[in-house]
Amino acid sequence: MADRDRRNLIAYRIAQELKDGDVVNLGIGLPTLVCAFIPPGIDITLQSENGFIGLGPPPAKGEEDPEIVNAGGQPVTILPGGAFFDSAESFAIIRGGHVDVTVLGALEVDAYGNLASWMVPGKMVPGMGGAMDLVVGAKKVIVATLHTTRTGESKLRRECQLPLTAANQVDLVVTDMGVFQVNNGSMILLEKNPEFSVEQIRAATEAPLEISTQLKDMEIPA
Amino acid sequence: MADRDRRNLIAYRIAQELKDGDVVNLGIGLPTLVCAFIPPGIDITLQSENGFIGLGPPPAKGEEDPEIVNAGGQPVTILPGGAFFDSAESFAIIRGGHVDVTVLGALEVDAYGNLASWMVPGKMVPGMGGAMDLVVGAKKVIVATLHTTRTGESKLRRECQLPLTAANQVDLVVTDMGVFQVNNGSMILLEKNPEFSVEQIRAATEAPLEISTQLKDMEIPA
Amino acid sequence: MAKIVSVKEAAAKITSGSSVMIGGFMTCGTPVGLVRELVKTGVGDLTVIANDTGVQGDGIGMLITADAVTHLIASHIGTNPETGKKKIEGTISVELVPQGTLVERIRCGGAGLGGFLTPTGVGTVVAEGKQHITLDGQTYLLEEPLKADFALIKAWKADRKGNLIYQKSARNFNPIMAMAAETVIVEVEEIVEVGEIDPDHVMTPHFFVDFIVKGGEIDG
Amino acid sequence: MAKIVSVKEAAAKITSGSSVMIGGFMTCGTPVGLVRELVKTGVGDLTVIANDTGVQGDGIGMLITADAVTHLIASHIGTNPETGKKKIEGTISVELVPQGTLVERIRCGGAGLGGFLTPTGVGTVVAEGKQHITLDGQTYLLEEPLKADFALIKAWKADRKGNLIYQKSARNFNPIMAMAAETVIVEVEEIVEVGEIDPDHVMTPHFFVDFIVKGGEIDG
Repeated sequence: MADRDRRNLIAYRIAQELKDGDVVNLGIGLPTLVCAFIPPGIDITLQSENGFIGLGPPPAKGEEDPEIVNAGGQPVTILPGGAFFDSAESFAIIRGGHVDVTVLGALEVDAYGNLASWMVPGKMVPGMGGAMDLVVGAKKVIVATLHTTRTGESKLRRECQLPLTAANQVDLVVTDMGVFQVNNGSMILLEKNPEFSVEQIRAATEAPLEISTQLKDMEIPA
Repeated sequence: MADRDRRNLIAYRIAQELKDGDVVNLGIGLPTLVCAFIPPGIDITLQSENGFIGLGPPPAKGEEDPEIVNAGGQPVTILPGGAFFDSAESFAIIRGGHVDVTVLGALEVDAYGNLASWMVPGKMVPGMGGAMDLVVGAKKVIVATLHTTRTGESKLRRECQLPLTAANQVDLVVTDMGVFQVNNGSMILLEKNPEFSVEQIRAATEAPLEISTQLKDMEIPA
Repeated sequence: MAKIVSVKEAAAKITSGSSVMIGGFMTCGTPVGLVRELVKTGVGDLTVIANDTGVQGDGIGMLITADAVTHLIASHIGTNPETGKKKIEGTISVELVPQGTLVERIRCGGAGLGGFLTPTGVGTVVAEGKQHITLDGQTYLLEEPLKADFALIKAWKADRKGNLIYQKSARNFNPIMAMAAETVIVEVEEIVEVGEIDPDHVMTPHFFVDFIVKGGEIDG
Repeated sequence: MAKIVSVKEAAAKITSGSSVMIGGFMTCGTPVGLVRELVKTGVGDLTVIANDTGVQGDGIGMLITADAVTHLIASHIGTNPETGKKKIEGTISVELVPQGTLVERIRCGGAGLGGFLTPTGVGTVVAEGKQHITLDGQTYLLEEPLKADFALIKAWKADRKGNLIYQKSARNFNPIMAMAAETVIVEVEEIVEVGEIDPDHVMTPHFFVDFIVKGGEIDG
């Protein structure tokens, strides 16, 4: 599977988790792709932690408004019915449990629902931005990540080694190999990419793995 | 002095304490009279704790807007340059020290700057409303009160007997007998109503009294 | 996405024994139509969280008269003598909270915070039984969040999604309460189409609002 | 009452060694004209409190390039590699704070609160050295207020008194910082007469603002 297809597979699958009326915060990078796959008839409100709801698609070239940017600082648009607010209200919304789903990437995620996503000591310390509040505050935390690092190591760890973004908050992990439910010390494989066998997935996963009795194949986006 | 003149004397004197640019909160009743005596050329912004600045005079009969009321629920107006906000912001303003002066009445005020203004156990428990926040938060707390109760007891006490609104917060007490600075265990008489002798004032004051070496007469409003 | 319902449907959602935040300051900004209808349902044993209880027979005062409230959290009850009378009789228990602390506790509940430290109330009866924390020589009370099953609020305008605008001093507790209750019902004067409200003017974003009721008049 | 001054006069008020809050999110809502002028003054040893340090050479990044900042409190520095470089070299000390905690600490400072309890950061390095308080079985960190000598903020419109309106996502930290600094300087695109702004649309009431600077353009 090409890198692009693997990313789309993850984004497509996560989009199926969203319910009509959900308020959703999508992290920068891979999670942003989820927008493209939201099923028809499902009305989702995207929250941008820098201060608005109703985040719309990027503007046409030349129509950028420098005062409408997403949490990555990129020009975006606001949809009808959207609303701007200040950062204190934005994080009151986030921490207060008013965001139904947050989707974000990971450096590591473990079998206890711990997430590491914001620093590699001695190497990269960009800062946590709004991630710590999002992961603690959102009702449902979904991690969107490729299953392994570029060097082939599992990102689904027994226990995170990197500094945490938050402890025990992750509900679901969606990778290019499968869909995993965090289960207090193990990860339950709910769905798998039909390209891989359970054995291949087990070999690529450091976290203790359980296999759902209802294991099924992930749907591949058209 | 008629009751009305005594109240005007107090209000007039307090108005002289206000400085150009001050944000001021005036309590219900006697403190409200202060408005009428603000010296010309002094621009004061009145804050109403139910949610706005720029409180103006009562509207003409028939022109009341039920959505513009003061903290006593009475119809008022808003002046040009005023602004509405919610109650959380209103009390952020108050507690955060952004109100320069608060003027409020008292059941008792004592030589330690303690104020009792919100309840008489077993008799009257209206609640503190915004008074506790105002007295703690305002930069300067001025008590406006008649010197004695209807039965002739001193309201300027050695120590308050009634439940407190706040401890050690009162800066200045203005009564119909004089102007008193709170001084950690005593009250310093700064100015006196020329109708009374120092001895008369001392006799009417339970709090330990010191007399300022610069004692002068209060100015009587025209 | 908020749902537009009749005042009857809205009031029927509140069950006896519920906790209910009600916006307004002495009836200004109180959803009077909702409160009136709520009284008609005969609901009882309510815990009401509000700045005050309006005046006798109006605003939240209607619920007091109807004996629908058994517990009240408020900053002021002096404008409605009936509340004081029922407090003394023992039919209503009243927790008096400084106004700034009350609204901040509600904000705290809505904002997912566990509490806050305030200098307000230190050295008064309000401090009794509360944890005191001293930082940099200043003593504060630890105040805890307030949440409720329902918030009944009043706005000026809603769009069909539920984005709200309040007007003038009727804003007061309303936008804060909208964040702190499980189910939020708003009474508005006007409902407009989605897109008619400038996103910079929205005071309560739509997802906080569950039900919209079109009220008849300004009840000041 | 705010005073209208030139950008030069405004920038000259900030002295070396000051703490300065600066609004904006990756230059959106940053008072770029003020920051540019501040760099020209040659001021140094600043403690900057801001969400981020913009990008290299723009927004707050200009102060980083100029070595004007010795201490930084921010939630994110990843968009300006120069900040990370100077952090590693040891010329800037950086305190990273979760964005929600950062803005709430600023609000806390402006609102006269002594601190707040947040679940954010529990079990992470952010919790190190902080007081933990458990209420109803949930553990929180006690976070303390932030204040500053100056706040440099960006608004869309001011009236001559200093009432402010922000626009779109350029609002972000600006209204919160306006409450938490000793001296508040705002850069605006437009100055209008008193009375031209609807009191319901004011986002920062005038008394928070000390100086108004008319900026040239939208610096996005």
